[in-house]
Amino acid sequence: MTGMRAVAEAAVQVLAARAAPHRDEPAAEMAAMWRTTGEQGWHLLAVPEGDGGMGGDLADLADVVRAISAAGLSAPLPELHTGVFGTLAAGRDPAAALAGRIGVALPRGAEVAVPWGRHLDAAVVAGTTVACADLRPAVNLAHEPVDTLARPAPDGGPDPTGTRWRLLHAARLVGAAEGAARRTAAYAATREQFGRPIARFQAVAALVAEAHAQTVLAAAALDAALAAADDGAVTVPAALATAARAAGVVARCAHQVHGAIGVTRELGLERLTRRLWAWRDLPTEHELEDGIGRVVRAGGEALAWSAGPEIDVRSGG
Amino acid sequence: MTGMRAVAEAAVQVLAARAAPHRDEPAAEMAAMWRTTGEQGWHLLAVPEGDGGMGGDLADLADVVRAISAAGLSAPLPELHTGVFGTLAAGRDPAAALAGRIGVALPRGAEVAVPWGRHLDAAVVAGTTVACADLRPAVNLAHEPVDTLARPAPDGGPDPTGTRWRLLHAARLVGAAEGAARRTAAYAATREQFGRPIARFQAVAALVAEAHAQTVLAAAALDAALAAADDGAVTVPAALATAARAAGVVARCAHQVHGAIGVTRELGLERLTRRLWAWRDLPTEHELEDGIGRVVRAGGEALAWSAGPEIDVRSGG
Amino acid sequence: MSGAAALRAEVRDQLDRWRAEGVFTPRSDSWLVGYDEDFSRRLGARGWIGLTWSPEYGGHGRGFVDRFVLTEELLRAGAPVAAHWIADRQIGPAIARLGTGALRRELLPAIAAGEARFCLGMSEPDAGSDLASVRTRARRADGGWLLSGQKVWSSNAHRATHAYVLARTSDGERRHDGLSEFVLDMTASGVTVRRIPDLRGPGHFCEIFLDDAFVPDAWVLGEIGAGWAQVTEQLAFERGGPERVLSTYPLLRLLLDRAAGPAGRVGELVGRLVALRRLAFQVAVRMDAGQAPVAAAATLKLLGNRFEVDVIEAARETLPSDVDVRAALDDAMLAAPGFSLRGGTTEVLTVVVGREAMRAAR
Amino acid sequence: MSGAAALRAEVRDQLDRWRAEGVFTPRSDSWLVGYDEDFSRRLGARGWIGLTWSPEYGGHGRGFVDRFVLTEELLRAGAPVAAHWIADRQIGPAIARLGTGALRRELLPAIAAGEARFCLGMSEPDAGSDLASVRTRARRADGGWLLSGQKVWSSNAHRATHAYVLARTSDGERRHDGLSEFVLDMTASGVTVRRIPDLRGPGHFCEIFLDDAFVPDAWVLGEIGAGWAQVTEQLAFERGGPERVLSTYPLLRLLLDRAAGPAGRVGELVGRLVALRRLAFQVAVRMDAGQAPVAAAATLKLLGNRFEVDVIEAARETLPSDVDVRAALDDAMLAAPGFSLRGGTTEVLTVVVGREAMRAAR
Repeated sequence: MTGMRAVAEAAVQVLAARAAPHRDEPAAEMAAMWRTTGEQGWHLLAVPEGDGGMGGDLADLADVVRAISAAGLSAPLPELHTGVFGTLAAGRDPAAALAGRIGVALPRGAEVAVPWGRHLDAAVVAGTTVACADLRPAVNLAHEPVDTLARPAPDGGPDPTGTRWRLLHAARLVGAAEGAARRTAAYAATREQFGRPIARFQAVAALVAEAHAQTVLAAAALDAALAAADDGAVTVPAALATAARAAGVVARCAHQVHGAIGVTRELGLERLTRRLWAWRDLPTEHELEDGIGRVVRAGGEALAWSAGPEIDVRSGG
Repeated sequence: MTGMRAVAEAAVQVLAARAAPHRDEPAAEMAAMWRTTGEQGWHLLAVPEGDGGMGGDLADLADVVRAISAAGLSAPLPELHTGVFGTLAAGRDPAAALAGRIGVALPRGAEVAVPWGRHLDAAVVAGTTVACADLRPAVNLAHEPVDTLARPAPDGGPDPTGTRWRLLHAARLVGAAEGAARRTAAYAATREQFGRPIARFQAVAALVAEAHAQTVLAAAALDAALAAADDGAVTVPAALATAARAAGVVARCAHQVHGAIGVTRELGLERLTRRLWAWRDLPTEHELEDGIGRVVRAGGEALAWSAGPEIDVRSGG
Repeated sequence: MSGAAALRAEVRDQLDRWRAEGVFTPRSDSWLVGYDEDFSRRLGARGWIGLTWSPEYGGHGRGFVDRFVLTEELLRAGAPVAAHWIADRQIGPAIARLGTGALRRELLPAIAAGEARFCLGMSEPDAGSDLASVRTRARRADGGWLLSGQKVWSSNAHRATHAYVLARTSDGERRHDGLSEFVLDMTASGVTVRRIPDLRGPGHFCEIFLDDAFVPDAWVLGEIGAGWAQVTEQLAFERGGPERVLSTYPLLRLLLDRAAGPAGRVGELVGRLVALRRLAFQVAVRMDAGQAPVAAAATLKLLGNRFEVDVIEAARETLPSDVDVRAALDDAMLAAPGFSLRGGTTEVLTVVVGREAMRAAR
Repeated sequence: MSGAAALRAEVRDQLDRWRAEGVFTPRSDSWLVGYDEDFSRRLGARGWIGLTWSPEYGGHGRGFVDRFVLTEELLRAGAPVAAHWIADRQIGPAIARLGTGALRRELLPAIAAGEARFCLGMSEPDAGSDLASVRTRARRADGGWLLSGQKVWSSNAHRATHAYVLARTSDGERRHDGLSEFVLDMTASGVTVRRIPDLRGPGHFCEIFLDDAFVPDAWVLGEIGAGWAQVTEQLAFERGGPERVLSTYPLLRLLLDRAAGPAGRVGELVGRLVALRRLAFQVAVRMDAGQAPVAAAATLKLLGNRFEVDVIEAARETLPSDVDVRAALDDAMLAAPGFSLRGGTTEVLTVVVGREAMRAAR
């Protein structure tokens, strides 16, 4: 889809403008992000136009998600898109699917976490839909609402909606990691200590390089997942786990390079790193890797190797 | 005990002289190391003079063990000392204990590993003695004999002889790590690339620092274990696990700083790093940490914290 | 029982009681953000501030090993010790070592009572790791010095009674010359403090603006112009203590008492903890022997900071969905960026340790 | 099925058969130490050397993605590909790009048949990471050049038929000027090879002594004096392939098929493997598009080398007492020091990646 960069840039501009008045009121900022996303409907990218969506493919939607988080912004695109995706997959009428405020529910220990749940009517999980009533309100480290339902999670098993959300959540993490890594490289190139730019010290340059390398790897894993978006067993969780690991490393390197000023509200780096810490924890890389490990234990080396890189219509071979 | 440095230096000199003729015949070198240790009897340090030992305390013995491995040499001091220790602890006649060729047996999966087993009559393990017959011969990465007995290991439970060996094996690892770290620092300070000593590059200096820091930490853990030599549950395995982790890091840093020349036989660094790799694997830090973790799971935080640092007659407080 | 062991038992029992009575709530990083003036006065009354100083100045004449044991137990408990920490750890000892008689008499007993609370005026906007480039100036005045300039990243300055200030008294040939150390009364005219909000909220960080703030001659530390050498001596005190290992111990304690997670992961942390505590103990033993083990302290901080972060990662691995652990984990996570920056960055410490390695190998 | 997928299936089936027939035994680091001239000839006969070159010169005119798939399967199998690896990966392509018609006609078909085997003459005793300081000299002679000097760390030189040699043809103002690239017949007079025993035994490392060894003009690569720019172009070829990720894959394969160890540890490795393979694939796609993705290749090698070592550590954690795993583990362990040194040290790569990060952030 052409013009996707323009869509992404516009989304960032609109969201940033709506967030600006609420710098010291995170709850109000998040409510504004919710309203704006609903109004603009970016989450309908990669939903067929015939179903009332905006068309485009999953990579287009992922690009927009990535750009938004790279700017240190929150928006429920992955949740709302997955809600529509899951509802359509269940054979519901497209108009009803798009009209409802439907998100995604994520099994979590004995509970179910529902990102942005307080704004939702319902949430999809493993082929079913749960009503968003009696939520216990909570916010994550990035001040985003992640409410919980006390009801036990449905049984495991393949969950295409969960896989779709994980893929988009990986894009969200990759974007924030890229934003933080980019800021870090730019800061190192300009900030002076001991009479020269700190990037001239190999110890600092190594942190910049590490942050960059991790984002490149996470972006590659996301690219693989976009080419195998249905592989909920290995490729998609691998992309999210890689992004979660990158998030931790990038946040650490970013703060280390920035020094004390990096933690100040004024600088704004913490808008990125708080999101990296929050997002990498639902689920953690450990939970994802444990899942991959179980699958591979059953399928052996042949299964692990079959998640190969050249399954890609765009490059073909 | 005074004069211990002289004992250690003499041991290194004697062993080095006996090893020199066998540079390209590891099996002959090891046999010479066995014979020399038996002749010289350094393993009788920390055995009471009244029992026919050389006297001194455990720290004295550990110092000698450490000096020998720091020089890239192998010698069965920990095994022979533990054999005597275990035999005396079992109430055997001191003269018999000292006369026998007795080592230590280490449970390992379904088998029992017996370092230097081919030279032994028997080996102690968990309060019993096993005969060293029908051994399956094997050598480790450092060319040292580590033969195996097919008989299943005795049941777990406290094993003061195993604890004693682990403590001395930790000293052995600490010594080799110190030797490799020292060589690495010296090489970085003198080797030139890009027109200056490579230590002037922060990336290289960081490797030197890391190797040094790991040896300092491992030496501290050994120091703690010498002050709590009976704590086979936490402090002694912690010392060996810390030394094993240090071994891996130091070997990696050492080779990275030395570049290609570091792997050559001629330089001799590999005499240290091969030993680090061999010794850190029997047992691995993972096996030791798993054991500590189980103990702590049963005893809770209070148990973990009680392995405190100031239990030390020499410093008292 | 040795003196240290008796002290440990005594401190532990008292803290258990206070905790049970609700006097404090355990928290990670409590030596920086656990700010409770009443609690500091309680400790002062118990004799647990200024342990190593002479009784002549309100101290208790005990050794650094004793102070090590005391601080270990305070940190283990996650007790709110931030109000007196800087004074007890490094500025009190600096005053005892370098201060005039008047300064010692006036301030050391007040510190030991938990009444005088210090902040550090070291860093400046363009002098972070590169401390020798401080630009705050002190110029001669009648009976003292007038300080002008800006300090930053000064923790809890907005409620400190006193500040330690490193300032330039002359321009030497070398950047390290011409620096001097001062003790400043925060109520002096010309002192303004602004808080710096951070990712934990209003936060502990402050800026201090100095506009001809007066320091009497008797409040100069040591010699005018010898500030660089003197501040370097603080390093073993600043870097070599157990707070460089135990900042996240309250989170680890929670994990250990839940008995959850892979045994190997828990065992690795506990094994490393044993080693790090012994290393900190060795630093204290050497300080008791009159040494300033700067390189060992740097090694401890380098490895200890790594441990503090690894505890957080272990909590993520072990109990990601436990609500109590989650709150403690989030609290520790927001503290973590500071571990490897404050008191000497990892990069600076690595240089120190690398030099020591090469010195030792010669 | 795409061309790449068909090729993958074909290679996999052939290797499975050869393995079953005992033609080869899998081994880690087989692209460096799996030296088997017969096996290389077998691959040549199958058309699996020189895949990307023009059919005019014995190649097959396929893309880098195809070569990527082929090499992935060879490394996965731990097949003994060392004899032709250097020629196939970088010197063949350099000859195709820069060689004279005569050189191409003479050598490319021989390489593709597995008959011509190359070693690299780059490093010297005082020119390791600092390649621009090479001192081997080439001086003009009738119809060619006479090479004198010493090369070191040249793998398998003692059984190579040809060498690539970087030598100085003039002294420019800058150290990077005046370097030129040559192809040397190892049977030329004045060429002496000495093996360097290493921790794996007699080993693969060699020294090459050059004493007026003759290279005809037709065997000069590209332009005299342009050697530095030309050798830099080799970097994407040298660093960007799957052998920077998969050197220890045969050990991982053993682990995965044993289905042992903590699931999370296995899952972490497999997840990272998926990401690294895609990154290597992206490098191949960009090479097919005519780019020289030097920074991406450096990133791949940096992260891939770390993976190769982590596989060994996982094996230590998972099955320390399994006899088969132990042998494979020890073999891989002795190979490991080379991973982060050969083809650009980690330190050099970090500089490359850091620069790329700052370029991209501008």
